[in-house]
Amino acid sequence: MPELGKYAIEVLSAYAASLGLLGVLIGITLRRGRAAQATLKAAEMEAKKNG
Amino acid sequence: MIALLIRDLRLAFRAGGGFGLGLAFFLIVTVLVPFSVGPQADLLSSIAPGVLWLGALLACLLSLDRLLALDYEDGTLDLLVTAPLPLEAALSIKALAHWLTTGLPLVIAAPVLGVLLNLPANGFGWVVVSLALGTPALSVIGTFGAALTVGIKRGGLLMSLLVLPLYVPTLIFGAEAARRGAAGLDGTTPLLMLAGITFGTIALMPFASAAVLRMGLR
Amino acid sequence: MIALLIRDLRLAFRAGGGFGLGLAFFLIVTVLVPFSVGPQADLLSSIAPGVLWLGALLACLLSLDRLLALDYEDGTLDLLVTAPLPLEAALSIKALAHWLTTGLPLVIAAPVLGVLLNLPANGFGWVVVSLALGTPALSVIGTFGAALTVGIKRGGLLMSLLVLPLYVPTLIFGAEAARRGAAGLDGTTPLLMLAGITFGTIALMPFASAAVLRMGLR
Amino acid sequence: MTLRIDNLTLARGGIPVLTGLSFDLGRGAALILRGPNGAGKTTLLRTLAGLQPALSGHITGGEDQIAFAGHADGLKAMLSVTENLNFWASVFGRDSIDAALEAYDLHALADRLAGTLSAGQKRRLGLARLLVTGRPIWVLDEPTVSLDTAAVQMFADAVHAHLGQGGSALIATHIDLGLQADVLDITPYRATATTRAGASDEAFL
Amino acid sequence: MTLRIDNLTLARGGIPVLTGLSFDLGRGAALILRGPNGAGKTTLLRTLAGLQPALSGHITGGEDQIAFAGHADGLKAMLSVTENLNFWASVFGRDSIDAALEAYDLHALADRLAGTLSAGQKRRLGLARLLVTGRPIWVLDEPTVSLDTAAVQMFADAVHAHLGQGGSALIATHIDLGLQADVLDITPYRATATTRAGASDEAFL
Amino acid sequence: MSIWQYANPVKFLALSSRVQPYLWAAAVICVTTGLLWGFFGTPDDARQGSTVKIIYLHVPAALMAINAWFMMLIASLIWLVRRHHVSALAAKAAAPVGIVMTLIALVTGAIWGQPMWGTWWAWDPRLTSFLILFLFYLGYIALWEAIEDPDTAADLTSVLCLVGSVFAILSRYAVQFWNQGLHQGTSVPVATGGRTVADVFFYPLLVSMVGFGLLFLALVIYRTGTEIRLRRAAAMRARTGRGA
Ligand code: HEM
Ligand SMILES: Nc1ncnc2c1ncn2[C@@H]1O[C@H](COP(=O)(O)OP(=O)(O)OP(=O)(O)O)[C@@H](O)[C@H]1O
Ligand SMILES: Nc1ncnc2c1ncn2[C@@H]1O[C@H](COP(=O)(O)OP(=O)(O)OP(=O)(O)O)[C@@H](O)[C@H]1O
Ligand SMILES: [Mg+2]
Ligand SMILES: [Mg+2]
Repeated sequence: MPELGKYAIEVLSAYAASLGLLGVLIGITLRRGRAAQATLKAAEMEAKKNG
Repeated sequence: MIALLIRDLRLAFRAGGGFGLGLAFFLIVTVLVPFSVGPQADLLSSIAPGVLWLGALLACLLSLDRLLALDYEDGTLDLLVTAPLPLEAALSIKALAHWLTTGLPLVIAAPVLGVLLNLPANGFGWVVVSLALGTPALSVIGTFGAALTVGIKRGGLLMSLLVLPLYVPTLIFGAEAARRGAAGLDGTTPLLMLAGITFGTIALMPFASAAVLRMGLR
Repeated sequence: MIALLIRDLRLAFRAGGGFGLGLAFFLIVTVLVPFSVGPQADLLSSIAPGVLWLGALLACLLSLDRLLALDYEDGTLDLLVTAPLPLEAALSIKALAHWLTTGLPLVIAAPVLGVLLNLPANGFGWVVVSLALGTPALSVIGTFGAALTVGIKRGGLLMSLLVLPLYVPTLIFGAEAARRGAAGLDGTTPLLMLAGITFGTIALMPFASAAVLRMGLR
Repeated sequence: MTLRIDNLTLARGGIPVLTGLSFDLGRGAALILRGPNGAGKTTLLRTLAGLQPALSGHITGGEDQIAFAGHADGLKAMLSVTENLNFWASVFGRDSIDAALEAYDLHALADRLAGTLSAGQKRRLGLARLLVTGRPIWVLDEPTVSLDTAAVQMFADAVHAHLGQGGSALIATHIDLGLQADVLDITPYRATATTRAGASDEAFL
Repeated sequence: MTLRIDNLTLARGGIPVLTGLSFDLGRGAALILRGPNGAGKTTLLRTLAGLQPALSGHITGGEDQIAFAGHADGLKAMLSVTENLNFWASVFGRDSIDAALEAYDLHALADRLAGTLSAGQKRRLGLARLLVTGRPIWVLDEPTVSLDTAAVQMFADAVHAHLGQGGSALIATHIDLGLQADVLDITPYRATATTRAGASDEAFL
Repeated sequence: MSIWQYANPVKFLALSSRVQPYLWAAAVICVTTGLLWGFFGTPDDARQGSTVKIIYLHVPAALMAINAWFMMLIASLIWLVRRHHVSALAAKAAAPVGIVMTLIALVTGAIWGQPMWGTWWAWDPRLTSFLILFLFYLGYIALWEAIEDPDTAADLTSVLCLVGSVFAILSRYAVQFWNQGLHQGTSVPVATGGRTVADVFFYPLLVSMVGFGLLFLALVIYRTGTEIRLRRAAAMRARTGRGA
């Protein structure tokens, strides 16, 4: 851990906030992506079944 | 009862349903203020509590017109009035749904917007508390206004006109509490008044709204 | 063409038509400002030009949702699109009608409300001129926003969200001119910029609005 | 429950429209209202549903018994067919919507948003709503507008079944529904210029 | 002017609804469109009126010749009957509305606000609007909804007169209008699950 | 063989699933090295102390926030002119990424402002125009959400993006006219090549900037794939599920 001096709170919170925001974005993206893949698979099965 | 609440919330979250739009409007009003009055930090910080209250009030006001008008247009209101549900309860539920989708997000967003307006540090708590106490009154009074103008095509602006004077006491006490807090003074008295208004309106307004709605549908 | 203008004006003057409501909203916002920021005269007079501009902008914005939505709901818009009238022209006419019933009254009322806010004496002329130059742009840009959201049920608040950032340049130059004027400085530069924006939007926006409307009606 | 209308006078826009109207509607009976445009059918049905007051006369037996369906269907464009029906079912304290979906053949459309239905499909959904109210007296204003012949038949069957369970129906229409029912022509009850009977502007005459 | 429809494919909500539709509509001819609910009649009429694009196929002879009347009447509740008609007359460059008032017996209602008319009276006014457009091709979506028999007769007469002057009419309806006209049932043209033909979601299949 | 062939959604899915693993790997590597290097491997600035470390988040995010809008503008133009679904969906997919980048720039800037300028926020032109950009993103996303028909939504949002860009530039000048700012100017001017940042800070910053760019690309491609899958599923459902 580098010595951050009197600005430790600022620097750390900037990193935490940014990484948090990125994490939320990536999380939502992946979750929606998985859901879409599942939906599509279901739809494709259905289409195959119905000819 | 719960079905109505769930439906209203669900509609609000659907596309075009308006959740978050009140919030967006609040954000935009606060952003426009510096453009209009100028960017000086001390000027902004002295008007910040007032601007936040005014912005929240306008955001509430503007989202009122979807409270009943949509249900009126597609005939839902006619059917609700004839349904086995006391109209007073139905309107209270609708006001609650309105507060959950509009007032509550405003309360949560207010501190962030306070930063934009250089709100003094000790003002944050007061602004949040006064908004949390005051916005339910805005929703309940607004329901009355919406019921009053329900039969009128695009009554939106007329409704604003009718509701705004009713909002004045809430605004005065709310903004006063926030201003005193921001200035480092004690805002308890206006806050108590505000609480009185909120509980009073929650208890009584639904009856007025239901009466007015029954007349308007005739 | 003229028939459309006359019809829109006539509708505005009929009951529930909304003439005067923009004005009333303007009045109420200006009246609420002292309640929310507090009654100190010098504070008020320093924010007066900005508040007048912001109030005018919000009043314009709120009356936008009757610009096209009513015509959409009752099917008039479908018929107008198929009528032998260029849609661009029809939309320009509608924007003109909107300005005549909303913007113009605001320009006329602004000095009166300026008195309520302790607007400095040399600010009156600047406020009126900047509003007169700027409000047409607000109507034209607003028509674009209304066309963009025409198919969306109660797009009102969404429209505000879309239109407000588009209003920013107009507001900045308009309020800046008024503020400089009120402070006894020369506001010619921002006024010229404002005029540029107004004429530019009048010339170009109707095409965008018509394109967007055709897409939305599909 | 018999719905009893006794010497009713109705107004619209403050002007008397119908006067001296009396009839009974018993269990298991249907009554078709007829009359030219502007005769006052809509006004009558809205009054019975409790949406507007009568100028004079009595209505008994209707309290909390009536399911009304007017020109507007009370559907939310942004809710699906099932969500719409479920909402009304729970407002009226019911829990199953299957019978309603079945009666109007809505299963295939069950997950579609109501806003994307065609005019006739919307109407079918609007009529299906009646089945989830569980109310005995149906008061319907031009229910078969936009319906094709197959759907009109579904409607007729639904009304038959409803009457068979002891319900009753009052239906205003201009076209033939293929229902066995009494017909009431309201033309003779139209108010003339001299009718006053408590109109809201009577005091000024 | 003959309206010629050639191998048209239409979509609603991005999904093909009708496909391979061709017909001609000559001067003086009327054509009744039939088909069950959801078949695509409204979609077809709106496309002909130019309100939405076709997926493929050609429409010729319709440009600026068509007067459209859909489910909504395009009336302003706060304008009177004459004001409403006068507005549309001047939009279409006409100046007399007497013939229109006459044809639908609206003289008695001329000064009433459109918002206070009954459902059938409103519809009469909506149909009267067609007479002030002066356009030769009428494209009508369920025009007789809410009309009583007398008003349906007025409509039939108006259509006859229009055809007699060399106009033509395309009418979607579920009920019998008492008109002498060819009938086109669009059921055979309904798109099947495999139809693609440039649907907006075709690229995704 | 033209590039437009990848405008076919299904082809796009196939291709993107092949490049994605590399892209993600590269993005993660660059972002982590850039940030770790910046955080642990650089000295404090004489004047700003340890707060310089914020630059490795702030500048790349600010850069990508603008670039994302620019990309949306181009994608919108392609959609309007050539009607390739992938470009419309890519614009839709980019907007939330852009708004998050804007938010990161705003938040880190605000946190940085507190020690440097003694205030979280100032109505500086640069900051203000970022706030306006944020509003444009918000409106754009809200419009996409509000319209059901996907093609209409693509059309309308594209026009909004175009008109919005013009007004964004106008606002930028208006804001500059309105208030002279505190914020420092561009110190890595791409055009001239000269720069004012010392090398110790510059190299990790560069890596981080590249990383954010790659991350943006990876996210947009992945999200575009998601949108395509959803459209495809809806299209198939619509075909199989249709009836009276
Ligand atoms: C909320 C506030 C802020 C926002 C929205 C913001 C926005 C931006 C933007 C858009 C850039 C990229 C400009 C470019 O590359 O040309 C940038 C760069 C930069 N910002 Fe900020 N900023 C904010 C606050 C701050 C603060 C408080 C500081 C520190 C005192 C700061 C320091 C910098 C530095 C050093 C750069 C790099 C400039 C360069 O090398 O190009 N910013 N900022
Ligand atoms: N505000 C008003 N002022 C005057 N007359 C009115 C007003 N509102 C409605 N009317 C008239 O009241 C009468 C009754 O209307 P109502 O809608 O009940 O008729 P209806 O029998 O349902 O006709 P339709 O078959 O056309 O639906 C009509 O003649 C109508 O013109
Ligand atoms: N957004 C949408 N998504 C999917 N299908 C849709 C959408 N909108 C409409 N449809 C379907 O398109 C078909 C055509 O509708 P259209 O309104 O043209 O039918 P119609 O023949 O006019 O029916 P009606 O007689 O009931 O008026 C219907 O089956 C309808 O359910
Ligand atoms: Mg009726
Ligand atoms: Mg139809």
